Amino acid sequence: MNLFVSEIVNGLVLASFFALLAGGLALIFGVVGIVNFAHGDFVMIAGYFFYEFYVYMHLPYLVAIVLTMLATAAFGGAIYWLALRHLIARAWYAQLLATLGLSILFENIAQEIWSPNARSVATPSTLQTAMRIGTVNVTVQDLYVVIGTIICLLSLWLVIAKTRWGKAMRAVSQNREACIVTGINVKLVALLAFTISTALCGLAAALVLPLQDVYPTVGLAFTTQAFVVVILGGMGSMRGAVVAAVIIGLVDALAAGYISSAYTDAFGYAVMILILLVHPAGLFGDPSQRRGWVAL
Amino acid sequence: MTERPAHADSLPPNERRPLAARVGAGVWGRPIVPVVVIGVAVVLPLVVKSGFTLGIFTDSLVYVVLALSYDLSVGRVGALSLAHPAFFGTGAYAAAIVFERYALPLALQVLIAVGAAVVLAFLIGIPAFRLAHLTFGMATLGFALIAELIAQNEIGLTNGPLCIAGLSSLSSRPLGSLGIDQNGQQYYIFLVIAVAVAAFVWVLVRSRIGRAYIAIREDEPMAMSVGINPKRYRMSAFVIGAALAGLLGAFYAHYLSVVCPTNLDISYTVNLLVILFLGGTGGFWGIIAAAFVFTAIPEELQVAPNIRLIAYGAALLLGVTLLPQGFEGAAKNVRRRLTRRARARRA
Amino acid sequence: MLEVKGVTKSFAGVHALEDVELTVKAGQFVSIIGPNGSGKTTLFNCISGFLRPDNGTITFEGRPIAGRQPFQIAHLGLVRTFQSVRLFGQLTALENLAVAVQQHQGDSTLGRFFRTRTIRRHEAEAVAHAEELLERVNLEQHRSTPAAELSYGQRKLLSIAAALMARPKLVLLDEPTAAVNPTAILSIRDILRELHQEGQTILLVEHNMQFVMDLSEHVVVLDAGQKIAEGSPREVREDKRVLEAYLGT
Amino acid sequence: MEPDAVLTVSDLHAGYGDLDILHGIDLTVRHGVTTVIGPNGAGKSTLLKAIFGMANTTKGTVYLSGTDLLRLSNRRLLAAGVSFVPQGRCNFPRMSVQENLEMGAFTLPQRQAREAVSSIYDRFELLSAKREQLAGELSGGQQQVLEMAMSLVTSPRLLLIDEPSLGLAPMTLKMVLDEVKSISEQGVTVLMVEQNARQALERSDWGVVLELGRKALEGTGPDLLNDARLADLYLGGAALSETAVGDE
Repeated sequence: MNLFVSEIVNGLVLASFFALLAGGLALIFGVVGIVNFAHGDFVMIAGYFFYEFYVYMHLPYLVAIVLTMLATAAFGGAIYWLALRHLIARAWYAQLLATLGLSILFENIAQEIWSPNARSVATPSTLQTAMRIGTVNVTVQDLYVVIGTIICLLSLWLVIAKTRWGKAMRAVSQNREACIVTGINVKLVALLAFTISTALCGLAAALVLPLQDVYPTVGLAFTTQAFVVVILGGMGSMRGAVVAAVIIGLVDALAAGYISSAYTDAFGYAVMILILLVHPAGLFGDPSQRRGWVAL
Repeated sequence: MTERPAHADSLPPNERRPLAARVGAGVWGRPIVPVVVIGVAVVLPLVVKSGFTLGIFTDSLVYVVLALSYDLSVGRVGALSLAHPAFFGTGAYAAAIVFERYALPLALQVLIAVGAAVVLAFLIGIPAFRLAHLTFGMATLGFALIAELIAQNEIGLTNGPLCIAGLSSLSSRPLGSLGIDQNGQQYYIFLVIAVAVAAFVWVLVRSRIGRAYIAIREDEPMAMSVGINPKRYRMSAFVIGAALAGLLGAFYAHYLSVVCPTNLDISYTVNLLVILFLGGTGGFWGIIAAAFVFTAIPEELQVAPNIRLIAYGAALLLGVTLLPQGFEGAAKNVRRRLTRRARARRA
Repeated sequence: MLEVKGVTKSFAGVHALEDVELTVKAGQFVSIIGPNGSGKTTLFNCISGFLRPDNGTITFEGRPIAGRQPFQIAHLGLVRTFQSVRLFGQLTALENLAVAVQQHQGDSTLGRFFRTRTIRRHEAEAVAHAEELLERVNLEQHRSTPAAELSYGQRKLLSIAAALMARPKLVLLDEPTAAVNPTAILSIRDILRELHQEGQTILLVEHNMQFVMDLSEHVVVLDAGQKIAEGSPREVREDKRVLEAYLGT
Repeated sequence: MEPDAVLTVSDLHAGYGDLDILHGIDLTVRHGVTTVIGPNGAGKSTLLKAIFGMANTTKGTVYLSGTDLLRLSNRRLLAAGVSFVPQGRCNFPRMSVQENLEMGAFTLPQRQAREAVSSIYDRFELLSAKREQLAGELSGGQQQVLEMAMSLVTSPRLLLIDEPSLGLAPMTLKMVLDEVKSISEQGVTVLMVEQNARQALERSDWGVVLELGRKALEGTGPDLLNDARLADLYLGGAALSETAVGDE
């Protein structure tokens, strides 16, 4: 029972991380219309930003988190405007390859700048304090991750549901042609969505960094995990991404606890493949989407 | 309903198509290019004395085979699988395991390696082909990752991260008696494999099967309406590609004399995607050229691995953004534009 | 030869086809006409296996075909063309025809690869047949031209030839004149007439009335998913309901 | 330019990519409803798209009482008083009616947008009752009305509508076309493309028939409906132009 509860806690921490990653990825796919295979690398870079702000510059923890989000968002927006927006009208596999190239580029430039060695961040000791909830130890850090994620996703939801530009993002994801005739600035909305999505990467990195080392090649693993979650949730569905993040987070944690930690990733994939065989478009996806293969 | 027909420009007929493209003409077409290429490849070891450089060319040949077999699935039928290294690695492991445990001869090892790769291809393909586009890619990636985890963790079978070592290396007595050293012998063995696989792919894609591949890739509804079963052909391209990769894996195991979980690694996929998409998916010479360019040149220049990868990444990003059809497509476009201009000048 | 009975198909609650009946006898030239959105293409897609009707039966030479896969239906000898030209652009005109004959012979896969003698004979026959068809559609001088480089009208002709490659018992032609220039329309008309005179059974969906009235023996009129009239071209043209369907009521 | 002309199109050539679809259209749109009809492939939709800058225009001019429209971005077009309701569904199906109207007012300043949306509710009672409903859950006819309403939020002088009746049942069709008519009676000039020629022409002040990218006929609605050449064009009797296939 103890093991079970503590694995649930681990699962929720993992799920929070996945939700931030996959929520951003789904936003890019839904609003911008790009399959972004460099998504995890933005998290990796954000990790280094956080390291610079927090460890190197000794900024206060919360300040470092906010600065990381801002820096990653600015960086993401710049990359989008320079390179990625040219991919919008292209086929999904061309987008996948180009962003894979971007990912390789980031990975190796990061290696040049920060060396291939893993860096870890020691969080303030107050965060490492363990609290006993019932019979299980939960660190303040765990709570921070889960609560920080919930606050962030709720405020994002508010923005998307209530504000003018948030509504415009939904509009772009639902009907691009209609946006053009109503005069919505589709290019700007896409830039906004990409920037928000990379800000989420920044938060994900800053929250999770103390639990996970950062090194240049870690991005690809983040990307594939984010894709597993987004595909399971249904491409482009933020709601689906959050639900799928919880499913995959819990499955990974429970599998690691009860079956084998060596195969953790495999269980996530297995769950994704099994669910896809029943719901080929994912849990909240649009099943009317056309089947397509690479055609050059 | 759109009022726009799909395509309405009309170009003057191009009568100077290579013979091989015509139905009923010889399969081999103009023999000059392959003869020259094979000729150069055969005399190479006589010129290149450095074992290091020869090793690089051997590696390039390995990539030629991997890329051509991978392209059957990606370029020919348009199924962007991300699991190709799993077949290569499975072939290598299958050969290594039966060699280590039962000391079977090489021919049997190769057969078993191919068999193992084919079985795995069906295991992956049957569920994965029920999905489409990106989901298909991610599902195959998932299987590839699971295969790598098995290689890492099933220590009883694979020795895990300690690898299976001590495989006999490849050599050929007849070549040895000609005074060709170990490096040269291995080079020639892979040259034979590469030529054989390239010839196989060349014949396959020009057979009726290959035409069916093009048909389902270019237009699945049209292909179905002339009686082609797309699922069957797509699966066949996937499985044939896996078989070729498995075959290569068996030889590769003996070439390195050690098989490790990294032989199944996704980093192969990244290299292969660079080769395929910059060489031109669904092509032939473009892919072969790209396999050499992207393997031999960085090795020969001894570029630091991450500088090389920076170049790869930039090439992939810029290449896909700027050259939608790869080198071969770009070359074709230039050629077409030149002939059109020449024609205009004549007129 | 082809019998469509009570076929109904709806998309998201809207009836695209409602209880449609249609019969094509061997050797007949039947056309389906109707204003935009009347369900002509939906009916075609149901017959050729690209859509599964919600209700009703479709039999071809006595065999039920509703719900079968398109390639299975093609094997039975019922081959269609598409409204927008679908060809394999990279392949030459001749190769496009060769692809079309793909599956209609019981060749083994291995045989196809190794090009056994039987295969070579079959391929030679297929090439001969393809040459013959190219000549028919006046494309013989373009045999080695990639389909993408042909003009639109030429590609339409080629796609009709591709459908004929399999020696189908019944061809379904989906708007062969759409977006084709007037001269090409005339040559398409002549080719179809000749084919029909040789006994080919043809089912046509078409917007160009002149073309339909010229060629067909029997015309079926659809409006809003329902059959509103049928008969000879003259009868249909004089039918008040038909004009109303086109101009609105 | 004629004094009462709202929109003047002269010698308009347009298409997509290398493909030309319109081969020189001259057209004067006056107050009221002008309907463009013609067989498939005649270039009707392309005409509207070209006016709204969504097709590739190679030659010709389009003036809205003195303003050259061809140089304007879509936001400028909206500001100049042109709105466009393209063919097919043109709303945001998973957003509420209210939100859809807000999106229609996207180019307006916030305060003005709020006022515009509330005046739309006064105008369309049907929508007022369904503010919170998702657009995708409305019936086809209601969605069409919503789309027209979205384009009216910016108070245009000229409304371009492409096939409002597409996929609608006969009763709904009448309702939608009546709505178009009443929009024009409130002072908005309407240029409409419509398949359902009779229904549309009965409600139009002027009708234009396109064929293969050229203007084949024009006249008042009733005149066109009684013109034998119109029926021929659709049902292929005697040739209207040299392009039809010759009779036996």
